[in-house]
Amino acid sequence: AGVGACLITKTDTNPFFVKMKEGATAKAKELGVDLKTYAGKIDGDSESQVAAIESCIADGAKGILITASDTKGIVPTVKKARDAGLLVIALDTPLDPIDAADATFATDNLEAGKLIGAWAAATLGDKAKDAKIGFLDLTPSQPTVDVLRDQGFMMGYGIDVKDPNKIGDEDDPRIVGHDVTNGNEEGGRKAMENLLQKDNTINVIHTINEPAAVGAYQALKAVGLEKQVLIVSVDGGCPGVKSVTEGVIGATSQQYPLQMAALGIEAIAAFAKDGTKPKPTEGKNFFDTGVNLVTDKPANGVKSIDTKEGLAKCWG
Amino acid sequence: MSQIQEFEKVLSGSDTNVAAFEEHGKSFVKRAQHFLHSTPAAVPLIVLVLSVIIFGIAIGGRFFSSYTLTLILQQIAIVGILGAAQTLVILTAGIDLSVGVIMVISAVIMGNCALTYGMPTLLAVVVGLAAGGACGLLNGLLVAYMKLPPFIVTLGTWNIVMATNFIYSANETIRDADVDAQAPLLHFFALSFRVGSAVLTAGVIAMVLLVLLLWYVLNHTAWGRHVYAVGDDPEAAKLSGIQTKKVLMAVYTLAGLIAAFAAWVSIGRNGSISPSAAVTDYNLQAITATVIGGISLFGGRGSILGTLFGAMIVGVVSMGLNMLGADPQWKVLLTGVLIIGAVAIDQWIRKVSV
Amino acid sequence: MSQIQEFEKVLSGSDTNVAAFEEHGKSFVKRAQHFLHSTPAAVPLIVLVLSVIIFGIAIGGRFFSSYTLTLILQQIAIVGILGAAQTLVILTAGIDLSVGVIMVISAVIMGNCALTYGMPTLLAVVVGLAAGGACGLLNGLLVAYMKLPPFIVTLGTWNIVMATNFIYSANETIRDADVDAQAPLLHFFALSFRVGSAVLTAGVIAMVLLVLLLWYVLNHTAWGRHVYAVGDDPEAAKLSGIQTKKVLMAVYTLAGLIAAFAAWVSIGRNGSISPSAAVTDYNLQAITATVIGGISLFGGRGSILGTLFGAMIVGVVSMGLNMLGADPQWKVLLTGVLIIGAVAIDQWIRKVSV
Amino acid sequence: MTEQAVLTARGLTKRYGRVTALNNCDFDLYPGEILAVIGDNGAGKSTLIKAISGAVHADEGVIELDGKQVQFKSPIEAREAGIETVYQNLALSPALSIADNMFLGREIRKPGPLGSWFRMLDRPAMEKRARDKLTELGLMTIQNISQAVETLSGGQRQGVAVARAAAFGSKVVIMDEPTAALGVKESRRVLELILDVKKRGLPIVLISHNMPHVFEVADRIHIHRLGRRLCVVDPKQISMSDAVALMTGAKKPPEDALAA
Amino acid sequence: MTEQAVLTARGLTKRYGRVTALNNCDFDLYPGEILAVIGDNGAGKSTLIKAISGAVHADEGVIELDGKQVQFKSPIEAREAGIETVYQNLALSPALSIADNMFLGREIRKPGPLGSWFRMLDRPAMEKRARDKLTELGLMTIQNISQAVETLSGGQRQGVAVARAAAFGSKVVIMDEPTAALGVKESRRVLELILDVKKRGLPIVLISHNMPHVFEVADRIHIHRLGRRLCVVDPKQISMSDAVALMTGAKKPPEDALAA
Ligand SMILES: Nc1ncnc2c1ncn2[C@@H]1O[C@H](COP(=O)(O)OP(=O)(O)OP(=O)(O)O)[C@@H](O)[C@H]1O
Ligand SMILES: Nc1ncnc2c1ncn2[C@@H]1O[C@H](COP(=O)(O)OP(=O)(O)OP(=O)(O)O)[C@@H](O)[C@H]1O
Ligand SMILES: OC[C@H]1O[C@](O)(CO)[C@@H](O)[C@@H]1O
Ligand SMILES: [Mg+2]
Ligand SMILES: [Mg+2]
Repeated sequence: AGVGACLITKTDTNPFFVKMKEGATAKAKELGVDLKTYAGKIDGDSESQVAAIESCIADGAKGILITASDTKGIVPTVKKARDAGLLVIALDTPLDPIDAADATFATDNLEAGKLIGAWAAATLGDKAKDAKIGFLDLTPSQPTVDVLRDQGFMMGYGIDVKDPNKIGDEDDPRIVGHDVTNGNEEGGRKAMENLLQKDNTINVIHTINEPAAVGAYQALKAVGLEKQVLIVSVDGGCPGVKSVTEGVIGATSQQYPLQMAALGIEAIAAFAKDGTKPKPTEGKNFFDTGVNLVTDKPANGVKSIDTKEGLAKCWG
Repeated sequence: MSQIQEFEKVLSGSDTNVAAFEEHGKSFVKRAQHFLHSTPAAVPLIVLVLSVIIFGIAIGGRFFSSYTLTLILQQIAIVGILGAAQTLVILTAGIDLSVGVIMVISAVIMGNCALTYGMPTLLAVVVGLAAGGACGLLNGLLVAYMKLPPFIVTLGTWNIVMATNFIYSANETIRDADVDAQAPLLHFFALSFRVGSAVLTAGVIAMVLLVLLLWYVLNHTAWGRHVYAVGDDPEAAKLSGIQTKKVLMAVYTLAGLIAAFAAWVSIGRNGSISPSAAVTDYNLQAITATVIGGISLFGGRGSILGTLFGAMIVGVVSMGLNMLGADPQWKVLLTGVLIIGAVAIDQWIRKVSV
Repeated sequence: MSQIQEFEKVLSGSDTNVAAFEEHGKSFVKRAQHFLHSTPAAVPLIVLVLSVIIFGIAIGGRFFSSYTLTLILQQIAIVGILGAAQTLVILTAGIDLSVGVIMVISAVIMGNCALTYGMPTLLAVVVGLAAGGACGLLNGLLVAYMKLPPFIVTLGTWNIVMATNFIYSANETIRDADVDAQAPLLHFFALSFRVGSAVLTAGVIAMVLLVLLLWYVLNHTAWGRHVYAVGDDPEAAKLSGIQTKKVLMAVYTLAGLIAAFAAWVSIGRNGSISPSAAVTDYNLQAITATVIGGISLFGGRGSILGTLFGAMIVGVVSMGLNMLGADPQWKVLLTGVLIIGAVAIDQWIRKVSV
Repeated sequence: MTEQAVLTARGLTKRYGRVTALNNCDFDLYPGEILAVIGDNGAGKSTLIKAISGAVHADEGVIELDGKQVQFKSPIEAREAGIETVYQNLALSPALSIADNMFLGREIRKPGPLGSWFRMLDRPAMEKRARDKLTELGLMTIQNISQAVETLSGGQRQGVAVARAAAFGSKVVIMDEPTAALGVKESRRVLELILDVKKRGLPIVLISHNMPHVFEVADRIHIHRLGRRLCVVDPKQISMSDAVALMTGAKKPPEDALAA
Repeated sequence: MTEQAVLTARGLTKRYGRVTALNNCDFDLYPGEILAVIGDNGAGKSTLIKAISGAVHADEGVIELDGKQVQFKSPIEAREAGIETVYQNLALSPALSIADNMFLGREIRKPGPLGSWFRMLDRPAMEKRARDKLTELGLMTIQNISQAVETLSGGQRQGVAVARAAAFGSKVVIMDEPTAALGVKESRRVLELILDVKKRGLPIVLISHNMPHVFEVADRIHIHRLGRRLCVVDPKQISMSDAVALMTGAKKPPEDALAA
């Protein structure tokens, strides 16, 4: 038999993970790696991921690629896998602590957040001082991606984040509130409706990802407030970029899941061959797969690409 | 043939009047009790009115704005329709864990038929409805003919339909703008009407009409009575000549069909068609509405109007808490307290009335 | 006093033998039927053995490795224990949607008591168990004394406990290494034993012992019989002198306590203590195990051993599909088919046996 | 008897697990007669009539209605063939009203389009007919015809079930202990009703433990013992004491009893 | 009568919604007697004994046991006070075995530590006593004492319920139509059993629609009509016909009947 490998994603409903799986499957075929895929039922379902890791060990796999739902909670199970001699690589979402995995291939999520935060502030100009901002976050357990993007947005926008490892300890009066979306549309819609009920003069929305942004937009449209609000997001999937073209989303930080997956498979193949482990990007504690801000309304001092280029690079 | 026994001969002179105990006090309270007892939907209605009043006082005029009140209706339209489907099933002492995913897959099918395969939209809707009905039929066959427990059957079909949904759709969301451009009829239930200062969507109206229709069917047709009888005591129903299997088949199929109808309404509400809506726990919400509405999980008791009120109670409470600015977790906590509270009041009123 | 009626006088000469119909054919099939009929746990056991054999053939030797088989046991330990709690409740014709979150909050409490408040670990465990028991007690009070439907009560407490869990813990995960350093006793159930080439954890052994203990209590003590009687026909149970309220109270409290015990086992399994485990649908898994194990959702019927086998069936099937490399969605689909299939076989065997 | 039987059964056998409830049992019902079936508790009487009326399936044996072999798969089929049964456990739906129960499965619809198109029930008509029927049977000790059956006393429920069978039977009426829970007055009414039904030309099977009643109304008595027909006797030619002695095993049946 | 009553009730009233099941009803039971309660269906007999035995709560009225006012909140309390009741709906748990049912709530535990520490049931002992009791009562037409009650015939179930009450009653035994579903032989046994219980000095309340039986065993007859006690009569001084006439309203009670 060839080299065994596992890909464990948070869900297999989010197009991001669907693409990641496609990328990994294609690369695995190319390199003759025998890939098995697993997924949680919903974002936040860590128990399924634990069981998946155990199955991979039982199955004699050489390595595991994982996007962890509970970035702290999964650590001991990851340790079991590493102790059993498997290479464990975190994709997209760093573990907490980040060195609990052998390597991390991910977007620089803090940077992704800073980009959209800075863009929003620059776009609003003078009005940025008295904006009403809502945050549509991920899950109650505040996994690393969630914290990095949320706090990154604040840094980019110019809000005092207090503890950068914690969402919700800020006291800036411009913040209307935080709510969780589970990273899907329905959750995005509910959370948006909740925030609107708190304050319907909201005019800036940070969303954890594009499915949540789509849900938020539906909620706004239903009450005719879609024009008043600036939505920013992270992902850069093809539908998301189209939404930027249409003005539904103002700007989005594009990430590259196919690359994460392909690199991950290659790393496992290499590790199986001679035990080499992947190296992080210079000056960072993870391998940065890159991020680009996509918008058709570039703002001063914030580097971005337009939607044409975004569409050329998009996934899904 | 032997003779009639001596002591039975006196019976010819016995009292032939209908027993007529004196009716006791006709006070207002007694009348109210009797009314509540004989009108199962009245209790959730009262709870509903009470919660509107309480939140109205706590929040003030903003809560009574037609905007807020109609928004609540819009928010519960889907759960209300699914709750109606659930009610039919629960009345037969069953449960349907699959209505939520049947709705999602039906929406995906309607969308794909209209947009990907380019069918005329009306045909696409019919295909979607048929798909939902077929899922329900499968549930019905397994429950009625294989005699499997409904909980397990629909837990099974829930998994099956959910997976089929993701595999079939490859998780591709159909965008709002595309639906609008190519198959606007799918957005039919987003149509909104202004009645005075209130804004009603076609979806909300459809929910209310559907519940009224089902109420009529359940209470004023033979089939409706059979649904109650089957849930009440299936053995007795069978012995007294009801075709229990056919009734069960019809109920589950109808539940699937209604779920598919909810799909059409949900496309109107969500704009886009997203397979990943399958992960939302619509079932639990529909069951909650049903049970808060006073439908007994043991079958045969309750009024479908109660389900409508049950859905509204949940909607009012969650909107009210939002407007009071409750933190998400505190909201979850209070929702829990309120679920229990609503049913406790219900039970209390019923007890008084016996 | 009048005389005894004439025709009754002959009775003195009547047959006083116990009616003794001839026993019909004692063929092997008949005996097997009788055995299956009178041994409710036998059917899930057979299904379990069949699934092990099928996957064994499909996967080959790897599946029979002691590592794999004991891993399955480790994976189901928590669901098995929660299933035992669920079984008690379902036997009384109730349902407990809150066992999963009770487990999570109990684990968080144990962790915080031991690590944050610096209590002796044993005391921390006791506090955690007490917390679980208290949640169960609340359910019991509401079900037994307020007479609220269990589904709604535990749906409510589920929300309440879940929110309390997040608010209380501020979502802070307690790390594996810290537990090991400061309160290793919390990891007690991670202890593993080698029996031949199989590796058993203390958690797995605890699950099996717990189920055996409960089996004894349910079948060989008065209280156990009362649990069955209450679920079977609560009105009859009450009239025949069972303190139904106390039985219900005890059952729900015990379910909470067992859930808290599952918490301790889960700390051993997961290493760290994570409040966000509350989103996992442990309840549905526990209910699935219970029902596949042949416990009737209408109460009063089934053996708790069946629940153990039910949990194992689910574990074997999902591990087997994993090892066959099934795609996650296909796995969900097949799980659905298998849930229905397992119960269909069960029903079929039962039918043959009547 | 040379007349052709309305309903016959031969060799019926029914086993429940290890219990043999019917053991190669025969049965004959002739036109226009009242056939009483008597026997100890657990002798298999209820199982016999359940087998005949489609409520359980015999493991072996054949049943003929009007000389044609029948095999009812459910009580509905038997009912459609004209066999109406009052089961020992009554078969009423507790939460439904008295009127709804009486018309279960054969509801009356409103005349005109309301009925044919909207399939609307004619509640007033059903309630009126139900009330008439109960009054006719003197069972109208009930205050409110739209009351749920679960609020009735045991005897009142029995009355509803009997009235239903009497009102709808067209070929055979079977009653499994119809007066067990009834008072003196109400029992009397049921007996009169049975005689009424007989006058309408319908044969009746009456299972009862009340010997005076059995001997008063029965034309023939089927004595059931240990799962089979022990013998058939003529109440005009046998004393109650002898019948009871046979039924309880205190006495052996005479050779010719089966021909009675 | 000058002797003090064991059980008395005064002014009991119980309403169900708009139905008044008990309407200012009185009741007296004297030591060692068999008191029959007769009345039409729906007259309120079952409600009366339910109110006395704690199964329902009267809206008004007082109950005294041995001259002390009591208020049973549940059947258990009545049972602990020595009042054992056979309810009309039997109160058996269908899925449990006959033996389990008979000992429900008063199980026998194994002797020694197995019983006291591990609280283990003594199944063999319970089954033996159950079998003895049923055999003694001649109700042992049952093949297997560990059979579930749901597999029994109606009459067999009745037998189990009666045997249970007779075996455990210590102060008063109440039976609501205990022979309604029983065969001739089995009814006879129950009557003998009632007389046995009386010999043990226990007073018995017997609700029955079977007049010959009532007149055979009763010391006094409480005639119930329209939710209240119409009168109490002495079976030795009144004919069955008169009792039936009173109970059904065909005749008015004599002035002095209440003193009987
Ligand atoms: N569903 C069942 N499962 C198992 N055994 C049964 C079932 N129904 C009846 N039996 C058994 O079959 C035998 C005959 O029962 P049946 O009810 O026909 O008696 P019966 O003559 O009607 O008695 P009764 O006069 O008490 O009503 C009994 O021994 C009973 O225990
Ligand atoms: N739970 C209840 N709800 C409503 N009405 C009831 C209830 N129980 C009894 N009743 C009514 O109370 C009256 C008396 O009923 P009860 O059962 O006491 O009569 P009974 O004398 O025992 O009759 P039977 O001889 O038929 O058993 C009846 O009219 C009955 O309909
Ligand atoms: O659900 C959160 C997840 O969603 C994504 O943004 C993709 O849509 C991921 O990068 C992130 O981990
Ligand atoms: Mg019978
Ligand atoms: Mg009664």
